[in-house]
Amino acid sequence: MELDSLYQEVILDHYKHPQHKGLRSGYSAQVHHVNPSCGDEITLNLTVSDGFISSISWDGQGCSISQASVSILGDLLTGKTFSQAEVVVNSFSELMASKGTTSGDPEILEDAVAFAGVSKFPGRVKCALLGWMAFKDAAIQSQGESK
Amino acid sequence: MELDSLYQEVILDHYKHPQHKGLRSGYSAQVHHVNPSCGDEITLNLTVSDGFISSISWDGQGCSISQASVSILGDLLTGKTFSQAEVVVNSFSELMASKGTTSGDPEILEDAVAFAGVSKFPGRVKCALLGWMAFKDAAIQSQGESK
Amino acid sequence: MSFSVADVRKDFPIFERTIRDGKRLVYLDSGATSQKPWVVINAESAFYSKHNAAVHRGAHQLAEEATDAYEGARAIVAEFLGAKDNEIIFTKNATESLNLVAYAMGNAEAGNRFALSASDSIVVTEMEHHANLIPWQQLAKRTGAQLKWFKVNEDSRLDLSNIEQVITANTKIVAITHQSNVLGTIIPLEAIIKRAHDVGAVVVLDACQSVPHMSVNVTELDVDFLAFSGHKAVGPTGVGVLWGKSELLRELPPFLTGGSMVRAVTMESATWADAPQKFEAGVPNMAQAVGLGAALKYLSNIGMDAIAQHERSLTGYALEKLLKIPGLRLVGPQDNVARGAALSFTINDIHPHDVGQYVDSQGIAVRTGHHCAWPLAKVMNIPATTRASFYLYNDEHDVDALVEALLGAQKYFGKS
Amino acid sequence: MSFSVADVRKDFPIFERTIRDGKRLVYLDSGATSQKPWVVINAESAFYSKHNAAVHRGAHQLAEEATDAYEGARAIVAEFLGAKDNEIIFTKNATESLNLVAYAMGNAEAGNRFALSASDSIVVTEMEHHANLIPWQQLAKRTGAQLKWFKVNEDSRLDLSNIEQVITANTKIVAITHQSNVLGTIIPLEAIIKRAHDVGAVVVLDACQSVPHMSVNVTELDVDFLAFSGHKAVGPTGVGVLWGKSELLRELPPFLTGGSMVRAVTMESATWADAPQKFEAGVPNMAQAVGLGAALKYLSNIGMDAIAQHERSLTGYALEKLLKIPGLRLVGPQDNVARGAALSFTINDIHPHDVGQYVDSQGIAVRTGHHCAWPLAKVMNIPATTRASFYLYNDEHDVDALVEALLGAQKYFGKS
Ligand SMILES: Cc1ncc(COP(=O)(O)O)c(C=O)c1O
Ligand SMILES: Cc1ncc(COP(=O)(O)O)c(C=O)c1O
Repeated sequence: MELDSLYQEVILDHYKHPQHKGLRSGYSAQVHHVNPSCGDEITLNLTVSDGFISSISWDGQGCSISQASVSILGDLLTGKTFSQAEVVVNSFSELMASKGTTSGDPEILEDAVAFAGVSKFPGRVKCALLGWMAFKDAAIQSQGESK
Repeated sequence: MELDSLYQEVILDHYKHPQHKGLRSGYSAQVHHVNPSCGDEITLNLTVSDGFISSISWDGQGCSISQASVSILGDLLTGKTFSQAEVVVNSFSELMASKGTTSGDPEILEDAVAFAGVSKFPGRVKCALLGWMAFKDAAIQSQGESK
Repeated sequence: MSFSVADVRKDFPIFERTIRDGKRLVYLDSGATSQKPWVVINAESAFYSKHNAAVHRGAHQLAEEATDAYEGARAIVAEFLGAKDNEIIFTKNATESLNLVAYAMGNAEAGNRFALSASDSIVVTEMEHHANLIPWQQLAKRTGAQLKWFKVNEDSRLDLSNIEQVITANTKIVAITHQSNVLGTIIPLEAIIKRAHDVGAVVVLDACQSVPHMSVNVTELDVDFLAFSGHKAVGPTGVGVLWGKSELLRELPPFLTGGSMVRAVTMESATWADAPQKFEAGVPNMAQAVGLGAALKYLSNIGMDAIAQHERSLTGYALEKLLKIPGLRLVGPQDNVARGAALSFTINDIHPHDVGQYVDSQGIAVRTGHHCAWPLAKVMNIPATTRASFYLYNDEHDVDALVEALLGAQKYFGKS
Repeated sequence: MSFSVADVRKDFPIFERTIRDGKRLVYLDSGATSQKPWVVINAESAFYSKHNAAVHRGAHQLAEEATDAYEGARAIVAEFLGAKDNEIIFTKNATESLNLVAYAMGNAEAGNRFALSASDSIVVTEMEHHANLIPWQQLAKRTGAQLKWFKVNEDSRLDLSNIEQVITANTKIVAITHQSNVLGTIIPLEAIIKRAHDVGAVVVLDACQSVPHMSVNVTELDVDFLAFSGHKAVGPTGVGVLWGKSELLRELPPFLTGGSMVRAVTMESATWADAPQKFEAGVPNMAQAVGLGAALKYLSNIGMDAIAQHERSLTGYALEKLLKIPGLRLVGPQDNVARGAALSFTINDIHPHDVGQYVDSQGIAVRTGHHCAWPLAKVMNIPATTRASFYLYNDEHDVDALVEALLGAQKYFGKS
């Protein structure tokens, strides 16, 4: 069933048990993003120490795809440097733009390859990207400050 | 040929030899009308004495239909009272709105029945009416003043 | 006074196709846009293939035929609304119709009855679609006028208890929806129109969700302006209507300027033609207007009362079935009184996007989100809902399919 | 690099019909609106009958397909113009495109680069169509800015000798036609664009008469905004395009407000989505945009250079034939240099309306009047002209038929 290629087990798991949810204080940057077509919102806090992403936390409301996506993002990017994180973010963005033509690089994306199916549903790509766009913004903010 | 039902002999005659053309002074009312869709213009002078339309003169530029129509109008309405003129104007307006379904009342319209064919060409009805609308306006103006 | 849905569906080619690997199309998104019958599609095609030319402009046979077709469509719309021909303005959609009124009023100079100043107010409601809210916000901002609004009750109706405080002697415009596209609520207009007219305000009715679904007669209603979209009334995309009382259209300044809307033009300035030409600049959406004429004729032949009746009984059936689903919360009037056939709801805490996706996998098209009425969503404290909206081509099978799919979604997302 | 007109005519269903009792249709009014090939008519029909749904809104298969079709059309337009996808805004016609720019600039607040004040000027030309003149008159009136213009020469070209005095440091906008719809004159843009950019002004190009007839690449031209109408480019009615440089679209405030163009909305105010959505309020003219995509693909397949070449040689032939008619006065460039395929003329003192009517009786469609360029008519001191305009489906037979009919008109009205 095509629906299952969208709602992979991993995605539904993260949706039911979201990681890094609940905003932590002491952040380096805080951003708030909205998906205007559906009203979904996310607030994301990013903490940086010694050039590493030491913590990502978030809160918000949204569909399973957007919630699971930011949950996995937290898993993937915590502990990375910004340039390491950038590789992951770019790889994820490419996967989302692929319209189902690639399955994603598991070396880089790990669990996030589960989102490959989302790229076949153009209406949902924005959902999957919501948290990632918020992260991008927060990264720019916190790097700007540290300069 | 359908074209001949539009360009009746009478119309072409009046077009080639327009009557009442050249503005006369000493008028009771002067009006200027424009047909915005083609840029045709007419200035019409109306002189009233003792309740009778004693003179109609005009100048302007326009197509054969508009020129012939105001030329015939001058012939028809000069010497009439306003209420007599109104009967003719209404009858002509009705003929123009008839889309070719009537041939016009020759008792009232005399030579102007030649315009029956124009009513089949919706693009030209405005041309035929240009002088008549100007006359209507001038009549209202001069009656307003005489009150 | 009734019709066969099966016969109606045969008029709409889209129902010949299937969805998601062979499933029957259950189209419950007519609130966003309706499907189109062959007569409408063919009317547009016939215009292009047989009579296409620029209206009002050429002195040739095609131009005459095109003008007849276009003006004939205007006459059909006028008759459909109980209006005069020269009161009908073709726009591209209802959004443009509403912007037209707001911008044109903004163009009014001191002395014109529509000129607004900081002491004036504009009244809307909390349940407006963005199209009947933001243009007025912007007009208020440009002129300094105050924007006021009626609130929405617990029971999804307008709170009119403070009507004397909301619509006051300073009110110039009351812009209001006829039927909420989210709640389905039909607004009782009489008291609002009376109060507005008593204080000398004009009433602008957003009839996007009413004109396609029930008989709306502008003369009986006695509103001042009315807007609707062709594409929600089985008509083509790219055409909307603004109706206005002729004495008001006479005073209203133009909006879009350009060809065919002028009386005379110099390099420095221009004067305007009479309505409706004054409001139709440029080569118009001729084929779409002709298609809209065919659409309204199609609806009239079936009968607007029969359509309203059909939707009412289908809504009754759907309300009964939906309200039985555990965890479903209907957002909007719970009874079948003064409400249209748009049903918004939430299910447990499954996000509407996920609900929509699941029912889509079953061949069912619904809409999810804030439905372009974001302030209403905030008032109701629900970021998004799922909306099913019905039209003449829907029947009880469609409702049954929806209910079954919703139960399936609950299972899929672990809520049952 | 060439094509068969006979084959092209088979693509256009209207040529299967006859005019005025069985006469062959000679359509010489493409300057007003072009005819449509089957591929365009069928693209619209297919959208309605197979994929119709509101774009960007629904989470269902039809909505996805409709969005793909609509955004696919945007990509086709972008490629056709050498632009980026998100620089293409769908409007209802070029008139709306030009009004959009003018109104949106009027909405700019102090600090925005488009904000105009009494010390600024807007530059147009004497040969503008009303659609590229009146919106700027109105903007000037609203903001106090000064309207200035280039004059037209004896030889129907723009007088650019005083370019330094017309475009000055105070100039904010230069709005100019690419090709006159009356004279056929093609404007040499390079010097104007250079001067405008040197003083920091933006150039708005009215490309209504160029985009359908020759290859126009916005990146190579380096204009800032460009407008054209679909219906003159073998596309549907009810769709036009505004292209703008993305960095300018970012700063330009919105025009029409409503659904789908917002970022966030409260009862008091709203913020805007990015371009192009910011400029496309409401449910768009989806089927028409898709039809326009099909139209531009059709033209590209034939080749814009081949079309331009064909029109050039046809214009050469027509010029030669027409200038031989005694009493005919060509209004516009007399030679075939930097001119398009629109030929305006007078014959003796026969009124153009009568000329048009006579040639219509022979099955020939031309246009008569001031062609929505009234100030130009006054400059040329001719209240009206007859205009024949050619396109890819015209050939030398059409020119011959026109010449014969003009000689017939002279006889009929006693001028020969
Ligand atoms: C040069 C020019 N500009 C603007 C327009 C206006 O185009 P539309 O009427 O399609 O908006 C036209 C055509 O009528 C034109 O020829
Ligand atoms: C109540 C209401 N008003 C206005 C609109 C805007 O209509 P359109 O998008 O066709 O301009 C809609 C539909 O989207 C609506 O439902």
